Amino acid sequence: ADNAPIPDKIAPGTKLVVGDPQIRVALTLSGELQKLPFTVEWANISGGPQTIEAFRAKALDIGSVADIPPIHAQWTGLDVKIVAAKFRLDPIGHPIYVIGTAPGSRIEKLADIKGRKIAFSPGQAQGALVLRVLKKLNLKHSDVQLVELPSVGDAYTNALASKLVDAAPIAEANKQRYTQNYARDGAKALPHGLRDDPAYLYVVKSSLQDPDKAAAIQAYVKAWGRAAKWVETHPDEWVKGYYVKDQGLKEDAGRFLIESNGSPDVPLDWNGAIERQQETIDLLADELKKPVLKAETLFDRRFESVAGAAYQGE
Amino acid sequence: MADLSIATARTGTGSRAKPAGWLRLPSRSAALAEAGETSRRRKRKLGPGPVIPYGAAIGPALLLILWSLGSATGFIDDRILSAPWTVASTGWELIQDGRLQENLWTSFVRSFWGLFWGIVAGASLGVIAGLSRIGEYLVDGPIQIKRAIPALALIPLLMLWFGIGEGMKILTIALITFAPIYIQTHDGLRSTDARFIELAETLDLSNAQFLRHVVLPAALPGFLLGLRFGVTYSWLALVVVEQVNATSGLGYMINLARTYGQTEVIILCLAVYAALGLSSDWLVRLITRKALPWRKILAD
Amino acid sequence: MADLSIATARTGTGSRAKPAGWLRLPSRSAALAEAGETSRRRKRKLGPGPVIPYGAAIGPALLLILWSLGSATGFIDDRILSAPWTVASTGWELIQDGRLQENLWTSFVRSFWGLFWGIVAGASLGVIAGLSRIGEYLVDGPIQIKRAIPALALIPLLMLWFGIGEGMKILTIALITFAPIYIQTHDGLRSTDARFIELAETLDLSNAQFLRHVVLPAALPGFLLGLRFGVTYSWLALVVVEQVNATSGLGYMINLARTYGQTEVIILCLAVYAALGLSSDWLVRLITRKALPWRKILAD
Amino acid sequence: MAQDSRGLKPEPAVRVRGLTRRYGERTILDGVDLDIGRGEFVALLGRSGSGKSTFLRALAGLDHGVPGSGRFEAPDAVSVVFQDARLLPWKKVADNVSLGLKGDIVRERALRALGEVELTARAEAWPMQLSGGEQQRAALARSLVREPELLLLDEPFGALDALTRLRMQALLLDLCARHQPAVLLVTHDVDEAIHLAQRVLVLEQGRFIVDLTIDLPSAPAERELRFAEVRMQLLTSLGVTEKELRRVA
Amino acid sequence: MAQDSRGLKPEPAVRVRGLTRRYGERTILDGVDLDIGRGEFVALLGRSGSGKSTFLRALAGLDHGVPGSGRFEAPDAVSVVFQDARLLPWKKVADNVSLGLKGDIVRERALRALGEVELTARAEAWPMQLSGGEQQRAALARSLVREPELLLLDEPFGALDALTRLRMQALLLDLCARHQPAVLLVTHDVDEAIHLAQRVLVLEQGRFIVDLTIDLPSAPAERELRFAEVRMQLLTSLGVTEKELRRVA
Ligand SMILES: Nc1ncnc2c1ncn2[C@@H]1O[C@H](COP(=O)(O)OP(=O)(O)OP(=O)(O)O)[C@@H](O)[C@H]1O
Ligand SMILES: Nc1ncnc2c1ncn2[C@@H]1O[C@H](COP(=O)(O)OP(=O)(O)OP(=O)(O)O)[C@@H](O)[C@H]1O
Ligand SMILES: [Mg+2]
Ligand SMILES: [Mg+2]
Repeated sequence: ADNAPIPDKIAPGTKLVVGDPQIRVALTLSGELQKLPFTVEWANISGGPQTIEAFRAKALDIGSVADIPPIHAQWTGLDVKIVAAKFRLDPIGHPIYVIGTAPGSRIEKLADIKGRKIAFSPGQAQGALVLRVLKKLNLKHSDVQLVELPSVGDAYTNALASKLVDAAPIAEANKQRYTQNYARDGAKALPHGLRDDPAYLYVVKSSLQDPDKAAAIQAYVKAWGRAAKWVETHPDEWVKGYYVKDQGLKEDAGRFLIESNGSPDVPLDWNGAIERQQETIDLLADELKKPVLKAETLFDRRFESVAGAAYQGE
Repeated sequence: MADLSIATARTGTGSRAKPAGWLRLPSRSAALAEAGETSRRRKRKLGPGPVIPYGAAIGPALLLILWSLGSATGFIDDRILSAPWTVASTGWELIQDGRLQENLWTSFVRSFWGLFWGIVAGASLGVIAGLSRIGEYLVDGPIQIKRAIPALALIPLLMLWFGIGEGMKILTIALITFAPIYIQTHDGLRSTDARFIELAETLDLSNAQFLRHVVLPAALPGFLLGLRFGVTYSWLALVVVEQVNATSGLGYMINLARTYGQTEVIILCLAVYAALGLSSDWLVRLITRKALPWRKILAD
Repeated sequence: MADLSIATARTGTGSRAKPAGWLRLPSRSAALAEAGETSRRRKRKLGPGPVIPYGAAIGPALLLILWSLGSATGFIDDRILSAPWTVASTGWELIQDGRLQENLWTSFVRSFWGLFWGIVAGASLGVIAGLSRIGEYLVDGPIQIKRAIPALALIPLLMLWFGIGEGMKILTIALITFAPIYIQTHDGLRSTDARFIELAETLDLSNAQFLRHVVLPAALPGFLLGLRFGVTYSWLALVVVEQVNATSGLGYMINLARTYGQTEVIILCLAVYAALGLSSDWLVRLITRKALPWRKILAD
Repeated sequence: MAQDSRGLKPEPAVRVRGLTRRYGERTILDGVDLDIGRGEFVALLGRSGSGKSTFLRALAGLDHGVPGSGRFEAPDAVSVVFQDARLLPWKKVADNVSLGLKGDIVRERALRALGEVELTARAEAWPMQLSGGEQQRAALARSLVREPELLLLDEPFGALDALTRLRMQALLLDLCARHQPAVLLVTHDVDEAIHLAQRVLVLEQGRFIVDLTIDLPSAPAERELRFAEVRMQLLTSLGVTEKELRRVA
Repeated sequence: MAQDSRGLKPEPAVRVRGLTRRYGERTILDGVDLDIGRGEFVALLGRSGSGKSTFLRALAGLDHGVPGSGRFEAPDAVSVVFQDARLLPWKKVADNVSLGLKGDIVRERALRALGEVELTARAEAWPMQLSGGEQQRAALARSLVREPELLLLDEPFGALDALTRLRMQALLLDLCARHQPAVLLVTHDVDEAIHLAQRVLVLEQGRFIVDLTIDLPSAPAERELRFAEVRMQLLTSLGVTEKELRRVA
């Protein structure tokens, strides 16, 4: 059944619970929302642990995450499939994370983190990034001091600001404020030069086995692709409608975020993505002593071109 | 018999050979006269001393002053703890936006219903466990277990059983608030003076009457103390509850502000929390004073 | 005078024209004889009924049985709530690893010291606020504010002021545990019966004696109830505290297991929590019973 | 005052056989036997700490957990005035009196009872606002309003002045005449015991060392003589010596 | 028993002028004046609810918050026996008695005092394990062990049997003879008041309607006569009517 074509027919009354708050706003603003051929119920659930918990509780059909959660989900016995992937056109120039350094830590370049205290949260994307940075710098764990801290909210910028750690990955959402506040004290935001841009939609496999749901998911992925396009082409509406109105940011902060996001890349072909995902799996499996997964199995390639085609307006 | 010389001996002075001379000592009596009304009683030596009007505001006011001073002198880094005026202006903006009221209202409704069900469940389970041994054996252990388990860790289970909607949020708040109310009610019941139970037995009260007239009033002070905890927890629970599938509410606001590192919004939310906590606690204390007019205690 | 016929009228029967006939009615007296010891008192009508040995284990045991049944029949999804045997075998593995004991011990030490300082601070602030109006005005407001602010939100500030070492963890636990102890002690003091305060005044007790002999014993039941909360919170606080720069501890274990979705480890941790919560609560109740021999209450 | 229907009743209201009660090592009641007939008024005297309240509590079935043995039968409709007033502090006086009353004119009955103990004005006060004697009277009202088969009174007049005491005694006698309950009255006032009761018991060392039927003649002179005699007798049995007796008399 | 040193003392121990106390609308004390000399023993009679305890509490400085006016002077070393025994339930009897005592043989003094009220055997009991009379005696011991300048006793013998009562009265008189405190004794027992006190007051409607110096002649016959007279006088002032008086006598 895994290879059977995705059905097209959506029975009336089909309902999807979607944990993708950003796209909800985009679809609302672009007026796509009414056109969805199924009932959508929005859930404000995103991020790894929460979506996995919600999948388990059968409270969610589609989750929006980065590259790590699908791997963890598989490892904990939850069969999930990625149904859409989005990247950034210039991933190195528009990273999601930067390595923030503490004021007065005198870390000038990435290599200076050797021997310093680095915030580390195993199991989160930020944690994986730290591991990949270490690997890139050819450093062993023992070459730095990993300080375990979960990256919730502003925990990392706080830890940096109060000099409890010397370096920590901080999200683009925090970068502007952080440098504004602490650059004068010598704090920096260093690019790590790695790709950290995957954004996936993933679903529980059992949802795909329900033909109505599978068809609805396909319809959603299409809308998702169009929404990405809309966001790209309507930056002003997006800043006002999402960042300012929905998230309560100042307009300039919203603009900064749009800038730093760069342009999206919704590929028609997942080969590169699968390859990079495999690298991540290998690194984590080694690190956490887990079985190596085949990245291939994480993706439902029937959906490979669905989002890309929609994005390109086909 | 009635016309014996009883009525004549009107005051103490009449029956004494020599009336006390002190009223005629000018200095002494003057001193007494001056002291007047105030000197007529001993000062209370023990106990907390007299009530100062609005005294309860002193502590919070002092905190506010320290905070302002610290911010004004730069002693408090405003990147970590925004200045009160920054917070106030942020608050003003958010109010003009309508966002603060909206979020507060959502949260208030959640807290209210959560607390409501928490009270209902806590009080009734407390009564069940307090009044029947079997009830206690069945109820008390599981409640202690529930109480010992971190709320955050319970959320996955609650999501499983009750979905991710409003119902689950209210249920979680109820679960968090009900524990102190249960414990206090239960303890209040069990601490009922045995003398009153004896009395109830000799008055041949039915179980319902016993409950209503003896045990519940006896447990009321404890219940009200539990309510003080419960009310605060109903606010605190928002932070936990509004992490899950919420798009508004105070807890959502604080969580969102944390992801964007909006210090002044975080501090504003904390200030709102403080205000809510203080005022709801004050309200419960007021209720306590009104509800227990029969007590004569140190606090009075 | 002493040899009047007093001593002769020994029992009630002697002074009555016709002694009660009931002893001679065979059926009646037989019934009484049979009933023997047990019939000689009325059954207690009100109150919780007789104590059943190990009755307190009924509730938890029932939970365990339900859990086992649910898991065995597949009614409970074991990806969400692992079966008891899975949890037990996971526990066994972790014990053989030594990980469980290690983490437990780390957490125990943290909880212990946190609780210790929480008790010290809660009880002394409670006494200060309870016994002096000024103390109350200064102390009570800020404490209510602290209590109203989510612990999670406080952590950044605490990290800033006290670093991320052991000290900050213990401090946070202390801050979390001290609130209920403070409130209960304070309330206990303030609820001291005014009659005993009058007594203390007429006995001319010094403030220290008043505190030691009157007010503290009066507040003891409240304090011990607060301790029941405090003890549980000292365990719960671990989840919050061990998020920060911890590499061992029960809270760390559970947080880690959550990020990795290791359900059976989570459930194991919760089981440990339940066991800790139940046993420490039981311990405090035991202490309460021992510490208050002078009470005669419904619970007895 | 003595009712002569006594002795004809086939079954007593209260039957006690071999009642024993111990607190720790101390045996307070040591195999006590007692019958109280229906409508009989018995007074119980005894030294402080001799076990009068313990006996009353046993009869009321309140001494759960106190070790001991023996049998007794007592009616179910018992009403007790405790040695302490034992008003529920959270109920106004009138509500304390009406507590547990059945029927529809509960409040009226409570207020009438309060009127009889001269507390109408304090009906809406909290118990802690009453004087000692007022509390005692409220407790008395609560007990009398119930019309029980057995009335157990533990020093119900101890905190009352002479006049109020006389009135309350009259009230009690009046109630007894109307409803004919069996009464066991603990008192420290020997005169009161003789005046009120048909029989006086003295408890000492766990036993009734005196069980005296009061049969005062009706002729005033003889009556006074006999009264003094009985009084002397009881006082002696309470341990009051000749010298002390002189002061008492 | 009357000491004739009275009247020579230049300054009384207690001076009360125009003392008024109100509860709500009701005026309980209505401009009361009173002097009690050092070493003087005054008994206070009055109807239940007439304000005796209110007066005592005012003298002891315990009526904070009760509205009223007037002035009084009383010594600082006051000792009170409350109408309720008011033992701290969390302290054993001996500790209740020794509470607040200064000096180093505190415990011995407490035990001796307990011995004097015949409670040695109950020294290690909890207050709730005492009988009513035992509680009252423990409270008495606690008060007497303090040797105050002013002793305020609110019905301290109300729950005691005849014998124990006589002994406690003797104990009190003995203590008074030794330490010469001013004593104000509230009692409902008119005989007791006459026997113990040098002066008897009757409180009624907020005023002392009687202030009677007890001057019994020493010749037995005259004494008895005068005693009966005083007794009658006091009872009448308490409102006991002729008919009732007959029963009392
Ligand atoms: N719960 C208890 N534990 C131990 N001893 C007790 C308890 N209750 C009463 N006693 C003791 O038993 C004895 C009898 O007590 P009880 O109350 O029956 O005396 P009583 O005759 O009513 O005396 P009183 O006239 O003083 O009220 C007393 O010595 C008392 O100390
Ligand atoms: N706290 C109070 N509030 C209102 N009224 C009160 C309060 N305390 C006492 N009273 C009333 O004041 C009156 C006098 O009370 P007090 O206790 O002085 O009487 P007493 O003379 O001692 O009577 P008794 O002999 O019954 O003890 C009583 O009627 C009582 O009801
Ligand atoms: Mg008694
Ligand atoms: Mg009084």
